Amino acid sequence: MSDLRQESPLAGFRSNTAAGEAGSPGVILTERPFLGYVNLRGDAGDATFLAAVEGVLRVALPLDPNTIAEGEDVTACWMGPDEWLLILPPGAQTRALAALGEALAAHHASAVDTTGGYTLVNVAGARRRELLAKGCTLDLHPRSFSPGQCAQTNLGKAGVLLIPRGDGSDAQSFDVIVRRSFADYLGLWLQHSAREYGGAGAAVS
Amino acid sequence: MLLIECPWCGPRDESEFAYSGEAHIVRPLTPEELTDEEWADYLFCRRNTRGDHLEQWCHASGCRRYFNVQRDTVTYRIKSVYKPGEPPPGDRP
Amino acid sequence: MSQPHRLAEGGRIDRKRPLTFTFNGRVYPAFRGDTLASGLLANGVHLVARSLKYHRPRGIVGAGVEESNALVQVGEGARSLPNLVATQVELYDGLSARSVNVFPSVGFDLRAVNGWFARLMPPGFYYKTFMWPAGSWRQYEHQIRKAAGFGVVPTGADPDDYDHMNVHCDVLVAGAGPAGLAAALEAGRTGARVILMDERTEPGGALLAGSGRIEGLPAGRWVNRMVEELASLPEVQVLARTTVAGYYEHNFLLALERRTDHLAPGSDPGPRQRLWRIRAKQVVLATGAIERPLVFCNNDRPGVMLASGVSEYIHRYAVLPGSRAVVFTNNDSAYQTAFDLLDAGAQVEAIVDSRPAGQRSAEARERGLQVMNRHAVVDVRGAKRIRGVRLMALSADGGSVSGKGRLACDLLAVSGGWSPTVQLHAQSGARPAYDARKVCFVPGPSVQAERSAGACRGSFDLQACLTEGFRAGAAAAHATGHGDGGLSRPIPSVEGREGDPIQPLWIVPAGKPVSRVPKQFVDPLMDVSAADILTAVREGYDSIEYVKRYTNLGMGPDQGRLGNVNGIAILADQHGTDPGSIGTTTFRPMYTPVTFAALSGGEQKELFDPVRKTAIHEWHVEQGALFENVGQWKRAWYFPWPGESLDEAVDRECLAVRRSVGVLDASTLGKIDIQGPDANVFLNRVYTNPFMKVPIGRCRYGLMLDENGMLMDDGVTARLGEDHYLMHTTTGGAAHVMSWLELWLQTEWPELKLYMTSVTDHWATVSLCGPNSRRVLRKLCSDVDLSRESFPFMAVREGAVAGVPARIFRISFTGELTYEVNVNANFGRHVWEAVFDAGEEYGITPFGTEAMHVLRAEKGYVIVGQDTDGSVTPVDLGMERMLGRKKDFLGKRSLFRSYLVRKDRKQFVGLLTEDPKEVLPEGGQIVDDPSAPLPRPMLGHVTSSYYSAALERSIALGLVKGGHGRTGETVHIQNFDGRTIAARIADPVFYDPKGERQNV
Amino acid sequence: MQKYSFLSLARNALTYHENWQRAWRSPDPKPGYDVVIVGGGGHGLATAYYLVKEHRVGSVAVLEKGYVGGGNTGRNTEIVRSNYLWDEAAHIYEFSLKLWEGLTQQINFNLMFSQRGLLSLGHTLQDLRDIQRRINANLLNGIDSEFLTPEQIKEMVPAIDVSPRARYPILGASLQRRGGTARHDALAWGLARAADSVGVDVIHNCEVTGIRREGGAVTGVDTSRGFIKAGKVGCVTAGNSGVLASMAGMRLPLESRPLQAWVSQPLKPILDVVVMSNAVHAYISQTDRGELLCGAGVDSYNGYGQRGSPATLEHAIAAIIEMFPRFSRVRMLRQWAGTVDTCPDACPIIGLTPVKGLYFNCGWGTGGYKSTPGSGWVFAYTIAQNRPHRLNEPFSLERFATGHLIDEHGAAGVAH
Ligand SMILES: Cc1cc2nc3c(=O)[nH]c(=O)nc-3n(C[C@H](O)[C@H](O)[C@H](O)COP(=O)(O)OP(=O)(O)OC[C@H]3O[C@@H](n4cnc5c(N)ncnc54)[C@H](O)[C@@H]3O)c2cc1C
Ligand SMILES: NC(=O)c1ccc[n+]([C@@H]2O[C@H](COP(=O)([O-])OP(=O)(O)OC[C@H]3O[C@@H](n4cnc5c(N)ncnc54)[C@H](O)[C@@H]3O)[C@@H](O)[C@H]2O)c1
Ligand SMILES: Cc1cc2nc3c(=O)[nH]c(=O)nc-3n(C[C@H](O)[C@H](O)[C@H](O)COP(=O)(O)O)c2cc1C
Ligand SMILES: [Zn+2]
Repeated sequence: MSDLRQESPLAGFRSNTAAGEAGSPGVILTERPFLGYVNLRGDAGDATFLAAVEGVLRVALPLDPNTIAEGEDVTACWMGPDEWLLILPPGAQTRALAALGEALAAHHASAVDTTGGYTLVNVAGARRRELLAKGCTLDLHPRSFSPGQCAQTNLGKAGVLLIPRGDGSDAQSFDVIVRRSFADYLGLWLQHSAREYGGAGAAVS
Repeated sequence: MLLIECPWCGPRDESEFAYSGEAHIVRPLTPEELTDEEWADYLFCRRNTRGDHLEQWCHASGCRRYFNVQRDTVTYRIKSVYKPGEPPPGDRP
Repeated sequence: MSQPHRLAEGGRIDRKRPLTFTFNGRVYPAFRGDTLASGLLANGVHLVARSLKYHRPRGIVGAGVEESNALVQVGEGARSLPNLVATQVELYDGLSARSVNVFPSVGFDLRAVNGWFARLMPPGFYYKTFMWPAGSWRQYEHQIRKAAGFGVVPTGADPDDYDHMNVHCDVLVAGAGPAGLAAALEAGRTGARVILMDERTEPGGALLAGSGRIEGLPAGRWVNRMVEELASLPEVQVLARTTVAGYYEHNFLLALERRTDHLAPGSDPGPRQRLWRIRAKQVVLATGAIERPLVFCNNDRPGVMLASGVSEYIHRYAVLPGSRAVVFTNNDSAYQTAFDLLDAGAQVEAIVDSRPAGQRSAEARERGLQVMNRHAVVDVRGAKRIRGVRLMALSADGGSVSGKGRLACDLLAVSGGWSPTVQLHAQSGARPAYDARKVCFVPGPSVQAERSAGACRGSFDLQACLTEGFRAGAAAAHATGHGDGGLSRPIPSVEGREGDPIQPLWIVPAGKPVSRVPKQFVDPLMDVSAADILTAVREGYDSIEYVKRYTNLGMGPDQGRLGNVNGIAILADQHGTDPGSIGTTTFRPMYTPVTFAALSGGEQKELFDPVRKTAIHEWHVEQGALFENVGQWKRAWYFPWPGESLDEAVDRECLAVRRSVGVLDASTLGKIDIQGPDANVFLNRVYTNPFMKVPIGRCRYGLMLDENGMLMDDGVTARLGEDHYLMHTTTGGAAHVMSWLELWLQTEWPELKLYMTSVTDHWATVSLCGPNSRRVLRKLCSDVDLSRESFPFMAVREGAVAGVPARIFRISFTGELTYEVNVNANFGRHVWEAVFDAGEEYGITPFGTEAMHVLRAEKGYVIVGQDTDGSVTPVDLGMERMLGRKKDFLGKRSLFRSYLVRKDRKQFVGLLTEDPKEVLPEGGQIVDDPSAPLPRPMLGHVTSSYYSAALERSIALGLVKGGHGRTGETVHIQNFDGRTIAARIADPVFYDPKGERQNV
Repeated sequence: MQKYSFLSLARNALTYHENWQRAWRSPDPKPGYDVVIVGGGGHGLATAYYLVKEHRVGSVAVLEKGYVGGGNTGRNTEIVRSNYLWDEAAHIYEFSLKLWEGLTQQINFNLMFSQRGLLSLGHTLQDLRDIQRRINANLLNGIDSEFLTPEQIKEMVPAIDVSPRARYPILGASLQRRGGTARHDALAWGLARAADSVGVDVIHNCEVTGIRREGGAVTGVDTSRGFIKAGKVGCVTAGNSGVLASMAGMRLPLESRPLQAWVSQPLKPILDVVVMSNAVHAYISQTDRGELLCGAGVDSYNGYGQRGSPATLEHAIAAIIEMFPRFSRVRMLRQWAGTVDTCPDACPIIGLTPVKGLYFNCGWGTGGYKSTPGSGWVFAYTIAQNRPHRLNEPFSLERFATGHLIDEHGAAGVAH
């Protein structure tokens, strides 16, 4: 399948805007397309479910709201009291789904492939927080939002999952995960909002 | 602009939530046994409280959970939030 | 170039940066740091505007936000700005401004004739006349409207950007005068996150407009020191040119930052204005106070200014607004203005003080000034600029006057006391209270996490402002868990003296009844005089809310900042009570006007609402498709060939589907993955038809009702595994259906075991329709047996299509053999293109939503939202068979109410015109008797109507009263374009009624 | 009643306006009345006026808890029209519009009823179908209604943007030329004066705190100024109707929501028709003083605070700029809100209740200003005759049990 042509959700956005102006001083936007995404549901109060999942992912699911757990090849994000989003390297979702399906066969749980439904844009640069604050009502200050956490919220008019990245408490960048159909809008929004932070504007690279 | 405390995610801006009407409206178990009037009462009639209102919200842009809020509809002050299935705070007429 | 009224030294202007600006076509010199008002005054220009109603000449009254006369239009064209206040317009080189609402010029304004008829225009005069002849108001209105308004709307779309900035803090401090600076610093020192905002160019507040000293330093230097320390605190943010404009629930505030208005247009790449959306744990209001004018005859003449304004022009801008001045006051603060004038070289003719002699008058006399105690200015002379004042002696109670006197002057500095800016406090939901000793409204008990400090709390003495400021900062920070609530350092001391109390003086008596003397303005901007208030009271409009609405007091662009308290007090006098028992009107956002675009965040056009696109969208664009908005989605509407019309393209697309193969991008359909042992129970409750026993690998069409029994959504649900289903919803209904289902699951049936996941975005859906679709798909898919026998209609299979794992559904909205191929959307375009390559030999044709609508109409399939409108039940649609009899489902009970079981409800039917070429108008109303008198009984309307190329005739669907029993009857369709068309009621399934074509 | 005219103005000018009479008296409540109307908004005042004028009811009082016209009557966006979709709604609104057309003269108070025309814009193909359906229904109901193409819209409203660049381009509109605006305060005051002139006691600062009943029939109301006896009580309290209903032990199919409006600073004339867009939830007109008067869709959650959410406001402003890019730099002067009583079908409830002698007129939600005279007329009839007028029969409480809702949401969207 790897030889088949995949197209990133931001392809259309890129073809309509001048790409290549990324890396503007204030903000750097980078798309990480084609990652694997699995939506996992199950009973957080059921230790056997948690153990089964941990057996597959080799990392315990985060149980505290709005936190993440990082395994070797997976980031598990808390999405709800019985819901997690697993972010995997490109293509890895197939095996993960199969393994989860097997491990959870005896549980009331669901693991759903949503790989085609998302893309991820990493927002870095000195003005990253201001950029996001233009369209996000979350408190992004390091005192209240730092690596290890995640949050579903709105950015502009799109729902997103935000993940602060980096080490220490001051996130060096933020992963913004958005539904595919909103990616184009989000690209525009980011570009529009980043305009003042450098050159003719940031483009998603 | 309300700051609503999702029982799971903590305080978040109003814009992340969807209002979903008065809380504790229980669907009758045997609708077919109700008169048209009783059914209409369930469907449409509301306390529409001026003051402490028990209402349902959904953290739509967040964890997608529905929960209950006790909010003063005059001052908009939120007195408490509680999960579905939990009893409402205080005495209720 | 000379600026005759510019002082040789001083001020906070940058004399090294001279500039020129244009006002009413004339070019004037000024300096960077000037406002339009100070620039004009420096050049001796006082007459800048005309009033709204009488077009009286008006000058500059104050130096800041309190200005309520000098409205101007700045700039021309698309960048023009209406109704700016001259004191708030910072000059840049080349700025051009003009007076508004004047014709032909501010100096000679023809509409000033209105003034002659002022007697005929008491408050509310328009309610009493312009009534005849009946129905003629439009003509009067036409004339009246011409005179309305101040500035003009820009001539084109806005070239500038705007944005929002969401911000959280522990302590928000509004106002950076001494109190605000102190509060911000004290809070900042605790490590709390602090934001300090001030609407002016730089922090300092009243300190920059006076000559005081703090801790031995000149006030300006002290301010610099504070600002430096604030800048050194990492968690403190200071914003200038930022007005806190709105205070909402839950300590949410809006503030407008004017980022570039002080710069020449286009010189800054960022947004012109930014709306700060602030969520503060604690708020400190330190917004200062505004001086009140005094109410005497002709008090609106150019040259009559607020005393504090005069001082501010001298200190801040080094401008001397007049050379011969009279100062008129009822309190101490204006004495400083007299001294400032004197020090700046003006001649001070007299201080006219309504009070008996006191400490301040003694001090003034020591300085050689003439002080006229127990006197009042009752009138002024001069129209476009004052030439002098008329004086009279006041009785001890201030209620009457006697004697006569005159003084010549070109400047009258007045002070009627101070009004704390309690606006934000009041907006927070609190009620200001009247303080009789201070003669002003002060903040009442707080209802949000908010406190006031300094002059906005009625503390007019600098020492008190500082003390309150530091304490408020410490307390606010402490309330957020920072610091211990105590002060970090001693409060700086300032020298001060005790003064004499203010004496209320609400209307300066003029020896005759108020109604008979020249106008004594209370709200000059709206041309409201003291006599107007009395007239209103007389007519029974005697509460403050009536007075406001009847006279327009406080309804103008300044929202009564200048005049309201005087108006309230005058009303109180009439009722023989005090202003406190009258109360204020409701203070509402905005504190000062806020640009529409800033409020909207500049999110226009494609940012107004997200455009949702499918994975195949770009392909459609490349093919020249036209798009239709469906919810937030863009869906390909049709794919015209060059020169083709909509109808031609749709006919071609439809025929391709009927005859060979067409392809539709159906990715926008909502898709919900449902898993769990109770999934079938759940589906069985939310759909009208039975869902307990759908075989694995098979699909079932379902109808979803709201609890009121009306059709809400429909779609096909497939059973993928033992406990695994995939629900399809309509494109527009997807989000609503998802939250509807979650609502029931989470709140009503939490015991049901199932999980729902939206997978709409994950799947790209390529729908191959038409007799050749199997042949095309077979070329791309080898691991699924596509034959009718092993993959029948309403079945689902998994396999690889063009090398990509796919789910294939044999469901159809067109009535043709159809395969809906779903693949991971990252491969959507790949598969789509592969399908086209494979279908080339069959003339494979992309089709859009329009053709899809025609094809489904040929089959009589409803579109929820087009053929239904929230008042249609499945029974109305002729779908009783879809109603499970042995089970309950959402909405079921409603279907049995008396109105819903009636036989004459509007029912879904087909409509066929006599003339097969004639296409009925959608939205046409259906009647039995097209010539019955109006109101003419209507039977229903045409919901869908097309020309069917396959049937070679027009077809239509509609809702008709009792329609199910009227098949074959003729009805008439009437349309606003004058057409009346006869049509026969028919079965809604026009094409392949047995459904054979999809089942091959 | 002192007659208002240009002459009376001139005469009073000669005496410096010192001799005007009160527009209406300010009486203290009497111990009892034949009919007590609760709520001194337009509907309550009109009801009282017609009760005396048309039905010769002996003694009538209007009890208002605040000041007359301080409820939604005094805070709405003044839109008057009758182009409703469903017959039942169209008939009552058209009846009302006809009353408007003569009301200024009848009550001798200039209501500044300006039939400057009202455009409802369509932005999607489905909007257009709905608009055309409504136009056709209007015409057959005898209500003037026209369809305008984008070009015709542009010609009528030069400031509007009909280009396809908009996110939701304007594809067409319906126009009701007889629609327009009328001055809100004038309506409240004119009706108060008219009611007063026929003998109604218009009593402000008198809050009803209880509804007394005996044997299933109303006996009077408790108020902040004491008990007032009444044979019949008509409640016309808009956003507070739920509160009044609970005083009588009832629950109504209502939710009280904030509805927001705002004005810009006064500007020179730029917009001479009313423009509404249901799809983007905003509407706008320009007042005779020059402010752009704008309104939003109803807020999403219950509230009695007469304050709205900035979120709703921001969206509505963006929508206005979408339609009128030239208004981008215009500045908002003041925003406010009213509390509207919304019914599930966006139509009012006018009629009898299970309590004898108790009547309710409510549920006008976001759109009852325009219906004020008509609503007063039929409600007066209903109270006087103890049965509904033919025009308000469909708007009884029973419709919620029978299912005969009149769903104006369906094709008319928000119903201002
Ligand atoms: C922002 C906004 C915009 C609107 N725009 C339009 C529009 O453009 N066109 C349109 O047709 N409609 C519009 N409406 C709706 C319209 O304003 C109302 O439907 C209409 O004014 C209702 O009139 P009313 O007399 O029933 O209510 P109100 O004017 O609200 O009168 C009810 C009165 O009852 C009083 N009251 C309440 N409780 C008590 C009590 N216990 N005792 C005594 N008195 C009490 C209240 O103080 C109030 O004065 C709008 C509404 C709002 C809020
Ligand atoms: N002598 C008198 O009678 C008298 C009267 C009043 C004030 N004063 C003097 O004035 C000073 C008062 O100090 P203070 O700090 O209380 O007030 P201030 O007037 O010095 O400062 C208030 C600041 O708040 C800003 N502001 C107001 N509203 C705002 C808003 N909505 N958003 C953002 N900024 C806003 C103003 O631009 C100003 O800079 C003292 O020096 C006092 O002695 C004297
Ligand atoms: C049609 C209309 C026009 C208005 N125009 C203005 C205006 O020009 N200036 C103003 O300050 N307020 C204006 N208002 C708003 C009122 O000041 C006030 O906010 C509103 O009546 C609600 O009352 P409240 O704010 O006292 O609660 C207007 C209100 C309406 C209904
Ligand atoms: Zn949550």
